[in-house]
Parts: sequence; C-alpha cells; structure tokens
Amino acid sequence: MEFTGLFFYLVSLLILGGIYALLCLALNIQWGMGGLFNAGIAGFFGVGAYTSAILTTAASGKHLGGFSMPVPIGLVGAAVVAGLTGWAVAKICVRLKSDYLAMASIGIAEILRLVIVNESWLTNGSLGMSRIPRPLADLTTGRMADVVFLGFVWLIVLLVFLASSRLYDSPWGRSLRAIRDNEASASAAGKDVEKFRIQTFVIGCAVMGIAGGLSAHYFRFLSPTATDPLLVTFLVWVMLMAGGSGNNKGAILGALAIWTIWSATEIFTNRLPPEWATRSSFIRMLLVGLLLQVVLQRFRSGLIPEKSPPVRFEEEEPERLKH
Amino acid sequence: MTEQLCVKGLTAGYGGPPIIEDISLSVEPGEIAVVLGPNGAGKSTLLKTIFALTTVSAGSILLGERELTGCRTSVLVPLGVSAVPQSKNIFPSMTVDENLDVGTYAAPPPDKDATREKVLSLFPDLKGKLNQPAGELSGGQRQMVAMGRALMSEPKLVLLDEPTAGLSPAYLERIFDLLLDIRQTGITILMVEQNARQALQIADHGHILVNGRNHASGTGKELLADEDIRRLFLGGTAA
Amino acid sequence: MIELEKICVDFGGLRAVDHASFKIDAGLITGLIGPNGAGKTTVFNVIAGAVKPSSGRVLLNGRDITKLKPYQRAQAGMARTFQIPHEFTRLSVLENLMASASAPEGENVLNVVFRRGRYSAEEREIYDTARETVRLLELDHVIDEKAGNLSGGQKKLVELGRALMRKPEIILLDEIGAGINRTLLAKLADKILMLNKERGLTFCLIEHDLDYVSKLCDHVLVMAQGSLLTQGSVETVRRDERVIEAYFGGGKYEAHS
Amino acid sequence: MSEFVNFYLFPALTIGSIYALGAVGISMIFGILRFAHFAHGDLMTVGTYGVLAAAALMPVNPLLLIPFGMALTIFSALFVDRFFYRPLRALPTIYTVIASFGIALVFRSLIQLIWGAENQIFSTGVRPPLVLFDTFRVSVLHLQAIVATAIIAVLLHFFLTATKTGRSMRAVADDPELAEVSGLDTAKVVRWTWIIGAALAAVAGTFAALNTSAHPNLGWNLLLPMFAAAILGGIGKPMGAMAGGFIIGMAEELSSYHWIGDSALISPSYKTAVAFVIMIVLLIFRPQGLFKGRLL
Amino acid sequence: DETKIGVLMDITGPIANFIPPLQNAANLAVKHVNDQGGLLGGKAVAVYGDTTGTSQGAVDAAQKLVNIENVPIIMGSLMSGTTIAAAEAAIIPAGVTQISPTATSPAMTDLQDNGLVFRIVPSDNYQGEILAKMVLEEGIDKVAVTYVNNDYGVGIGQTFMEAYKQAGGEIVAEAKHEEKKDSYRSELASLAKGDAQALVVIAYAGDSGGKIVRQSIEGGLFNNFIGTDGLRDELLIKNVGADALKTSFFSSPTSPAENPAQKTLHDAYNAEYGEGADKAFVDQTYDATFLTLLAVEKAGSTDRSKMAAALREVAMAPGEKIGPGEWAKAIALIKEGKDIDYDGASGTAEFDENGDVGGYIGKFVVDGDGYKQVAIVE
Ligand SMILES: Nc1ncnc2c1ncn2[C@@H]1O[C@H](COP(=O)(O)OP(=O)(O)OP(=O)(O)O)[C@@H](O)[C@H]1O
Ligand SMILES: Nc1ncnc2c1ncn2[C@@H]1O[C@H](COP(=O)(O)OP(=O)(O)OP(=O)(O)O)[C@@H](O)[C@H]1O
Ligand SMILES: [Mg+2]
Ligand SMILES: [Mg+2]
Repeated sequence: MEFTGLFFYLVSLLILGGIYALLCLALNIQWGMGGLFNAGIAGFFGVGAYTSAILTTAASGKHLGGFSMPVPIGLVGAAVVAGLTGWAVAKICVRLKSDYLAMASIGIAEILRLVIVNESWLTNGSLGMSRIPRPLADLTTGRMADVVFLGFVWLIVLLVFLASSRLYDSPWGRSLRAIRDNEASASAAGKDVEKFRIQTFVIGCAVMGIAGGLSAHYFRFLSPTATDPLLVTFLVWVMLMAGGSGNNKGAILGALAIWTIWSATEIFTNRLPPEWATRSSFIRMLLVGLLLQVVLQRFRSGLIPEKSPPVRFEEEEPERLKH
Repeated sequence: MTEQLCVKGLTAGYGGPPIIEDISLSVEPGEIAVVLGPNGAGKSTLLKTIFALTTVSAGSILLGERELTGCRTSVLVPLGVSAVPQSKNIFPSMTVDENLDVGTYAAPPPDKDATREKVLSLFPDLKGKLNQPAGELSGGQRQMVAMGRALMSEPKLVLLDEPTAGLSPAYLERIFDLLLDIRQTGITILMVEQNARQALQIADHGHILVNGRNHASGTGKELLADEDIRRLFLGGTAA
Repeated sequence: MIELEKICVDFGGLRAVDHASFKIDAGLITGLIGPNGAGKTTVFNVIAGAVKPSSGRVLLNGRDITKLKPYQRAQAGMARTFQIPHEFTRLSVLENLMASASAPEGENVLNVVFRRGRYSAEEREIYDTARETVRLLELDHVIDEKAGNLSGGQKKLVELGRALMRKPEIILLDEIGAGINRTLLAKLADKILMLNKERGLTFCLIEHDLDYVSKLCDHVLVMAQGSLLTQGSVETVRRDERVIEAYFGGGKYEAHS
Repeated sequence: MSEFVNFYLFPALTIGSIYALGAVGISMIFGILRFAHFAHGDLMTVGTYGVLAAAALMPVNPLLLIPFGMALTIFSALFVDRFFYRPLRALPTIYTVIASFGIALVFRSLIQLIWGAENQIFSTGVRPPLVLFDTFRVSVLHLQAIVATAIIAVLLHFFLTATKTGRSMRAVADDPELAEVSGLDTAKVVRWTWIIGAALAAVAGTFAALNTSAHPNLGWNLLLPMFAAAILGGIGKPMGAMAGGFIIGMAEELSSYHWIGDSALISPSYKTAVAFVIMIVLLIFRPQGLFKGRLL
Repeated sequence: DETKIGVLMDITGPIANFIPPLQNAANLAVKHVNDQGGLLGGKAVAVYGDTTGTSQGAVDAAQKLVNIENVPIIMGSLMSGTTIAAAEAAIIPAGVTQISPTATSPAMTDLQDNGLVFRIVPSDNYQGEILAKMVLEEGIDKVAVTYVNNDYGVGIGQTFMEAYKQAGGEIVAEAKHEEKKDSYRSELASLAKGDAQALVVIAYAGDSGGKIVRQSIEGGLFNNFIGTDGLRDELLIKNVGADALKTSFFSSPTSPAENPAQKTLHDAYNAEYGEGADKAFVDQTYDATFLTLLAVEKAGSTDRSKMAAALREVAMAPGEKIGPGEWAKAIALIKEGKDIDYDGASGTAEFDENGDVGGYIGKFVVDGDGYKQVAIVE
C-alpha cells in the first residue's frame, strides 16, 4: 500500500462520501427537520442522475439526448427535474403520516426505477448511458481528474450545508419542527402545514437530484444499477441515524463514517485467510450488519445528537438567560 | 384483607435528575388520601413511581408487608392495585366496551358481568357508546372510560391522577360520592387532584408536594383551615 | 364577531352538534358550559376549522369562513387551545411559544437562505414576547425543557401560552382550568381580564368550574346534547332549572366551602 | 376461461398466499412494536433454509418439515428481538427500523456463509399438474399453499379473538404504555407476536421456495409487496394483512390479463408497479387500510 | 513474495447466486499458476473486490483494487453495468488493464479506454445474430421470445429479434420480463397465444429463465426452448429434468470444435470441486483470469503500463499455443522469449482493436445431466 495509492483511495472515498453527504443533508432536511419519512431516495437520486446525464451527453441515438450542455447546467436540470418530481409526489403523498409516507415513497421509487429500466427511448433501459462528461474535464487527466472532481463535489456539499444550516436555525426550520411534532396544533397556530411540507420535500428532493447527477458524472456511465435502494436509500438512512438526525454536521459526519466503514471493511475482509477468501464478501456484509447494531446501541443518539438551534439574541442579552 | 400503603424516603425520576426526593407518606386501609401541589410538583411522578413506571433511586414502597419497589406493573395489577393515568388513559381505537374488558385481563373479577353492570351504572353516559371507539369520545367521557377500566378489576388500592379533570360538576359529585362509597368497602384510594377544595372535603388525609418534596400534610379539614395553604395552593381565600 | 348559523355536526350516526346558532360578541368574555359530551369541544373545532360541519355556516366579522382551513382562520386572527394538550413535544417550552407566533418574514425560504436581515427584527420581537409569556405562566424553570416532558398541568399552560403568542383578536380556550393549580389559575384569570379590558381581546372559554366562569364571563352559553339550551348572564343561567338538572349535581362539594 | 384459471387465477392465489402469510407478521409487528420490520423477508429465507437443511437429512415431503423451519425462524426472531431490537425500544422507532435493516443483512450473509449463494432446489423434475374437468390444470403445490393459508387464517382468527393473549394484542397495539398500566404482560404479547410472525414467515418462505427455488435473496425480493399487503389490510390487522396479500398477489398477476381486447391490460414489465400503485392510491384515499387499522 | 491480481465480481447483490462457481474458476486459474512455478517467481494471489452489483459498489471496489491492493491488472466484473462503471471511474484513470469474462454490452466496444479494457465474450450483437441464424437453420421460423430486462437480456434479445426478422423468421410474440418474480405464468400465457414453434428464453437459469421453462412445461404451454448461455446451466436440468429438455437447444460462446481445451478445463475443475464445470461463464472466467496472470508474467513486472500490450501478446496469434492449466509450459516459453498464444476453453481470445473478440458460438443440447456441444458457428 504505497502512499499515492492511499491518497487516491482517499480521494475516491471522499468523492462518494461527498455524494452521500449531500444525500444525507437532503434527507436531514426532510426527516430531521420536517419529519418526512422519505424511503424513496433512490428514485429522486435516479431522476437527477438521468436528467443530468441526458442534458450533458452528446447524441447517441440510443436514448434521448444530444444536448451536450455543460455539467453545471446538467446539475441545475437535475435539481429542477428531481424537485418537480418531488413536488408531484408531495402533492399526492405529503399528507400521509410518517411510516405511510415511507411506504408510498418506496413504491414511488420502485415505479421510477421501472420507468428507468423500461423506457429505453429515454434512458437506454438496462443497457445504460455511457460517455457522460466530467466537469472541468480539460484541466487534468487520469487519476488527477478525480482530485478536481473531489473539489467540485465538496464545493457543492459546502453550499448545501450552509443553506441547510440557515434553514435549520431559522423560524422556517422551527415551524417545520413544530409541524413534525404536532400537525393539528401547528395549523391552529396559522402554519400552512401542506405548504411547509411540500417546500421541505421539494428542497430535499432537489438536493438528492444533484447528488444523483454528481454520481452520473463521476461514474461517467449510468445504468439502473446505480439506483439500487440498498446503497442509495437504506445506506443513507443508516448514515443519517448514525450521524444524528436533525444535525447537519452530524449528517455529513455520519455519511463519511458509514461510507468508510462500508468501503474499508472490504480491505480487512480481503486479508482473511485464503480459505475464507471466496466468502469474504459475505463476511463483510455480516460485519456491516453487526457494526450497524453497535452504532445503534452504543452511539444511539448519533455521533452528533440533535440539539435545538440556539435561539438568537441570547448572546446579546446574557442576563435574560438567568432564570 | 386490605393493607396499608406506605411510602418511605422515595426518590425517583425519569433517568435524569430526580423529580421527587425523599417523599414519605402512608395511606391506611380504607382511607382516601389526596396529593396536592402546584403544577410540575411531582404528583403524577409519585403515582407513577408507586405504579412502577419510573426509575427509583432510593426509598421503598410497601403494601402491607409486601415490598412493591421493583415489581413490574403486570405483577401489581393482580395484587389488586390499579391506576388511572393523568393523560393517555384510554385505548383510542378500541371500543368503550373493549376498553372496559381490558381492565379484566390481568386480574379477572369474580363475576365479570356484574362488575361491568356496576361500572356502567356509575357512568350511564357510556351506555349508549359501548361500541364507539374511545378515541372519538369527548374529554369527559374519556375520563369515565379510564376510571371504568380501572374499576373493572375490583382493585384494593386505586391510584387516581386527577380523576375529575374535565368533568362537569354533576360528574365531579358523582365521582366523589363513588369514592366515598368504595372507601366503605375497604378499598384504599390515593389520588391527585387540582379540584383541591372539593377533594379535601372527602379526603381523610391530604399531602402537599412542592418541588418534588413533602411540604405539608394533615387531615383534609386541617389543610382546608390553614390560611397559608389556602392562599398558596388552593386558589386564595374564598371568593 | 363570530356567528354560528344552524351548525350541525355528524360523526357517523351520531349528531354531536344539532342546529346550533349563536354569537360570540367582540370585546366580551363568553363562557360555553354544558355537560360532558354536550358538543362544546366540537363547536370549538367547527369555529377553528378542525371539524367540517355537515351543514350551517360560520361567520367571522360578517365574513363566511366555513370553507377556510384551520391555518387560514388562525391567520385571520383566531387562536385556540386544545382540551387535550397538543404541545410540540420535542421543542422546548420557549420554542413552543416562539413557533406559535406568526413570522411571515422568517418563514419565507428565500429570506432564510439569502436575506437573513429581513427577519431579524421580527424574530427579536417574537423572542421578547415569548419570554414575557413564560414568566406570566410561571414556567421559567422549565423554559428549556422539552414540552413532551412536562407535567399535565404545565402542558396546559404551554397550550395557553401558545394561543397568547398568536396576538389574535379572539381566543378560544378549551378547559384551560382542568389540571391547573387553583392559585395559578386565579392569576391567569386576572391576566385574561386585563387582556380583555386593555387590549379589547375577545375570549370564549369552555369551563366546568362555575365560580371561575362567573368571575370571568360577561355572557354564558349553555349547551346540552348538541344544541344551545339557554344563554344569558352567569346569574341567570345558574338559576335556570334545566341547567341545574343537566349540569349541576346537588352542589354537595362546594369549591368555596 | 381455462386459460384464466390455469395461468392467472391459481398462480395469483398462490402468490397471494405467500404474500398473505408474510404480511401477517409484518402487520402484527408494525402494530404492536410499531416499526417496519425490514428483516421479515430474510426471516422467511431463514425458515426456508431451515426446511432445506432438514430435507437434506430426511427424504420426505418438504411440507412435513416446515416445523423445523418454524423452529429456526422463531428462535432467530426471539434472539434478534432480545439482543438487537429490545435495547432500542425506548428510542424513536426509526432506530429499530434501521436495526432491522442491518439484521436483514446479517441473516442474508449468514445464509450465504452457511449454505452458499447458489440456488437450491427442493425437488428435481417437472411436477405434473392435477387436471380437473379436462381443462383446468392446477399445480398440486398451489392447491397446498392455498389450502394451508386458509387453515392458518382460521386458526389465527381463533387465536386473536378467543385467547387472552390474542385479545391483549390489540390493547398493546393501541397503547403499549397504558397496556402496561392495565397490567397486561406486554413482554408476553411481544413474544407471541414474534412467534406467530416468524412461524408464518417460515411457511411463506417454504412455499415460495417450493414454487421456484431457494436462494438467499428469496425473502428480500418479496418484502416490498408484503409491505404493500400489510398496509392495504390496515396496519395491526393480521386478518386484513391476509386479505391484503391476496389482493396484491391477484392484482399483480391479473393486471396483465387481456381483460380488454387481446393484449395484456398492463405490460407485464410493469406488473410490480401495480402493487405499489394500488398501495399508494389506497394510502391517499383510505389511509387506515381497507380494514380500518390503527392510524399511525 | 506475492504478486496480486484483482478479481472484481458481483459477489453480493442481484446475481449473487451465479458467483460461487465463478470464484472457483478464478481460484483454479490461480492455483494452476501456483502449482506450476508461480507468478514472477513468487506466489500469485487473487484479491477480490465485490461490486455488490451496483455502480457505487463497483467503483468503490475497483478503487480499492487499484489503489490499496495496487494490482496491475483486473479480471472482471461480470455485469456490464458494473464493469463499465468501474472501468470509467476507477480502472482506466489509474492506467490499469481490465478484462471482463462476461460483459456483453455493446457499449464496451466504444469506451474511451486507451486500449485498457478487454473482454473475452463476444458482444451481444454477435451472439444475438448467431442465435438467429442457428434457430432458422433448425427449421424454426416462428418463435416467441422472452428476455430478462437487464443488460444481458435486452442486449441479446433485441439483436436476436432484429436479425431473426431480417432473415425471414417471424416473432409471433415477445415479452420483456422482470427478474426475481415468482410467477411468469401470465407472461407465458400471452406468449403462447400465437403458434410459435419454440420459446426463445434469454435469461438466467438461476432466476427467471429457470422459472419460465418450468412454468411453461407445467402449464403445457411450450415444450421446445431455445436458450442462451445464461440458461445453459446444469441448474436448469436439475430444476426441470433432462427429459423435459430433449428438444431444446442452447447457444453459448465456445471455442472451435476440435479444441480440447474445454474438456481439459472441465476435468480439472471437476477434479478440484467435484462438480459445476458446466455452469454458465465458468470457462470465460477461468480464461480471463489465466490471461491476466499470463500478461503479468509476460510483462515481467507489475508495471501497469506494460499490461495491455503483454495481454495482447499472450492472447493473440501468432505464437505457441497454450491451453488451460498449461502454466509451466507457458512460463518456460516466456523465459525463452518465445511468443505464446493462449486458446482457452471459451475461445481463442483474439482481440480486435477495441479489445473485443469475435469468437465462436456453440450449439448445445442436453446430454444426461450436462450439456453436449453439437455444432459450432463462427
Ligand atoms: N371524532 C369523533 N367521532 C365520533 N364521535 C365524536 C367525535 N368527537 C366527538 N364525538 C362525540 O360527540 C359528542 C360531543 O363531543 P365533544 O367533545 O364536543 O363534547 P364536550 O362538550 O366537549 O364534552 P367534554 O366536556 O366532556 O369535553 C360526544 O358524544 C362525543 O362522543
Ligand atoms: N417523562 C418525563 N421525562 C422527564 N421529565 C419529566 C417527565 N414527566 C414529567 N417530568 C418532569 O417532572 C416534573 C414533575 O412532573 P409531574 O407530572 O409529576 O407533575 P405534577 O405534579 O403531576 O403536575 P401537574 O399538576 O401539572 O400534573 C415536571 O417538571 C416535568 O417537567
Ligand atoms: Mg400530574
Ligand atoms: Mg370537550
């Protein structure tokens, strides 16, 4: 394991970690703040991925495309289309209570997946789309291109983090958490519950779409396997719970920690004695399953637990705090 | 048959700092004791602690000779203890009839139908609503269902958390009459009340809790007569 | 101020409110009393929009609001409390109050992300009002406690505080007295009277404690079995035979012995 | 007509039976423990492999060996509940949901470690169907599955309505804290929930495997439609879940029948979507499920 | 002293049930090397990466192979989707050579891979076209077609149908189907509507393919089946019995008729593992793994930049023929500086400029509890 190898592994870990961090931030907006149990992350991720891929690829004749737009426009498109999909879903489903929304969103993600697989005029179906460009592709080649992409990904993570922190600390976020706790009394307090929920859902879905778009540009190839619910939906939930839902820093940290566990366990299981080698992947899955239990039982409120955002003005008037 | 309830030096809470500290009181068999105090004083916590729903860090609870500390509620109910919590005291999606029935699962009364008749005659309003889900009842009707459920097991010790909250004056009177009646049969009653003046009129003893500690206690009459107590806890001097 | 016109509410086969028509006048404190299950809470729910009447109209200041959603009615100046407390369980007491205030600037997503200056003045005012309300309700020592962990009575107080935070024209109070310590309740009564007299706030309250009603209310509506039995001053209804029969018992346990 | 019966109705009823038996457990766990048990599909797989292991030792009809599968699933479920779910019970249920997801991985990887990832077949060769009235060709296995499900439904109904534990279940589902206060032995109720859910999962898994073949992803692949079935039937309503299972199974299969004209009503590629569309429509218009379950 | 090569497989995930015999095949190649003198004078070690059957997993596993394990060459993976994602995002940028045993997607052909990505199966286009020819030659000109809705099924299925129609055949019914369902009877009922002479099943025996065959027979819908390499699996025979498949035939990439390599490999495989040499993709996996090892030996070091060229040299004519298991012979020749040409069980591995192979498609029928090759089409 030489140093440059390790370096580039870290780069790749952080790229996917960054994409997961975006998904976690998005889910944190929906669940941590809004209490919306979205179990269809993979669907919105997929919509974003395909949108960005369709917008940025050259004509291929096998699927809709040939727009050859720059990557940032593709990502904006991903956010818009995923957001619109989220809006349509929210319009129908947002009134559902937590676990029911979860089921509905799993169903919707599954339907979106079927559309992606079956409508080959749009997506080239299971054969997938290739030659998806990377942003800033002219700057470097080979593995160094990953470093550039890493910067690109984390710039977006940073922007989303700042925006969602602002959302979290704001009266908007407070009302959202109030709605999450008790809908009837929130609407008795003049909050348009449906509007808040739709806003939250759409914002979250748009960010999920961006994450999807980024993954398409990273893989440079997109097929329906990229939207596998195991790796996209469930793993993101695990990350958020481990990091501490309701906390943006926790969401990012959870994404990195769990993705590292997920990825790095293979390095260790690969070092098992040879008679175990063919089974190492199952041992790895077992380990991941058990580690998850440890995380849940030992770090149950997350690496960084939810805490109420500071009420502003307190610093200005310390004497008011004395009660 | 019935036994004395004796609480000694009880300290308990919900995992964090203790909510009640060093509480002592005892209720003789066939007596009505009422616990009073400001909101958040720890009255409900005391009842919950006796009913094994909190974490006890010191002290003991005795029913007669029997140590109740550490017993699970599923053990307490068959021993003849039953309780009505302050809130969330009905099964909302079960019908009124089923709610009453649940009261008999853990400690079946000798004659279930007779007990049920008796309970329904206490709360005639419920008769027309036996097949309605309890979650659809009015506030006062829920209170009746909750009381009814607790009485279905023919308990020996009843813990009541604000049984008359939300009940109309007529019902308040009926409940207090009922409590006096069942005291006659030797049942021990420990209740929390905010309708304090009325409660003290029927109570044998009153205990006032403040900030989780014993503040004062005495017979109902003594407490009613005490000027400070009237001012601080019973809503000032008579209007 | 509020007018109900021939309101009926049906739950399945049960008619909970039966052609109820009455007025709640502006600037007064109106009491709504009646036996358990008379339909009082349901009437509140109809006024606040939480329950749709099967027939009849609700007017607010002469305007038909029957079709409006609860939040729209709240925005139109109505505040209510719930008989069974509906606190925001995971928010602190202070946040419960602040979240109940109306914050049009701070609840705008674009302001929040891009123009934070726009809502700071509004937010500061909300904060000050919330602290004041906490003091009034004697909840200072639990101000940062999650509301879900409060005692039954404290939750009721938060319920009242949240209604006050709305700065409404009319407040509907559903049995705030139940479970509240009498000494504190008396203080709250003073506050209600003060708000009524000084700010001209209209109140309508459901209450079972008649002394309390008589201390506060200018006018009393009596409901029984879903319809209005009678109305008038406290003294008149107290003497009404039908009210005594339907509502009072023998008066054995006087609150003010 | 015979085409409809042979290729649509009976297969649909069989799939429906499998979904129904699986959904009962999901619904009961959802109702009483209040979480979506993502490991339920894999519990089915565990049961299947239990039967498979017994079949390797005893060459009899695998159906007779189902009790071994049940024993294994019941043990696994109780073990997992005790050590992985119970410690999280005081927390918001989402933690348990996530835990169950991890347990699903554990079950699956253990099966793969012990039995390998390949498909395992109970019996070789084509089983000739029963031919009734010369036109109806019905697989014996399908009849067995449907009849078994019907018998189980009757027994379950009896358990839920006539035994104290069964009746306590509803109270615990409604409000576990109050049930505790009422002196009900909630621990026992929880235990029975697992026992029934796990036992039926073993039956469902075995039928599914007999119908095709056993493989480690068997149950996981069935999980989503079973959830749909549980919701359809109303959460916390085991009998509703049974009905829901049948409805989902039938809807999936019958949606591609040529009801109108000559071509399939819905392209079979989208037949999985049918279950979800039904579920979503139902959630929106009748969130309590067809049979009025507990609203969350 | 060890030399590592990477083996990327979709070990967990949707095609998990195919993998165990393929892992055996890869391990067998490594074992042959180590038993016969080792790699670069030391021990050869296969380091596995699990793609989990997803793009994310594939890229992650490939990154670990190229960066942490530092392998110069990678064998794998199996699904086209994971193969391409891993190649694009991890393997090509790191300058590592990759050879897939089974990725059949046409998209592999035009990857911008700097000549680093190879495969030893013909593209779907090829097998689809040959299959069409084979079916018509059999005198069957009306078929129903069903193919699984993934990269494998869609790829072969669509080229088959196009070629078949062009050559005069008639497709009386077609149905794309989803994997992992329990019942395909409703699809089958509509496929059986026409008067097709046979059902073409392009799917895996371990999943939908096996179920479709079984349910067709049980339902009395079809008795003649035409399958591809995915279906040509002993599991199918185990599942429905040899009798039921008497009139069916299967296409599969193979080697020239008189190539004894396949038998050599199968004997060696069964000697080692007891059974399973006949499972789908065993030949290709062994060959691809053996080729990666030969390439490393040929390059004489683990220098990544030399691998692609070395691979071409050892795989392609001219040169002395090397077959499965003949490692000792191979290294001897390499030491002498002689050119070698590996011809494997699955074909001759003659790469074109895109790293693709033409290859041969064999026609197989059931024979006892295995398959017998009865014809070969080039
Ligand atoms: N959601 C509902 N479904 C069915 N019936 C209901 C529902 N809500 C209330 N009811 C019934 O309507 C009647 C009136 O209820 P309401 O809550 O208005 O009474 P109330 O006057 O507020 O009584 P209380 O003083 O006990 O609170 C009661 O008989 C009650 O059972
Ligand atoms: N589940 C809980 N977790 C943490 N703290 C709690 C919990 N329940 C109650 N408390 C705290 O314990 C204190 C006492 O509560 P308790 O319910 O015993 O009061 P109470 O005397 O019954 O008041 P009330 O008359 O208002 O019902 C309160 O300050 C409350 O905040
Ligand atoms: Mg209390
Ligand atoms: Mg009421």
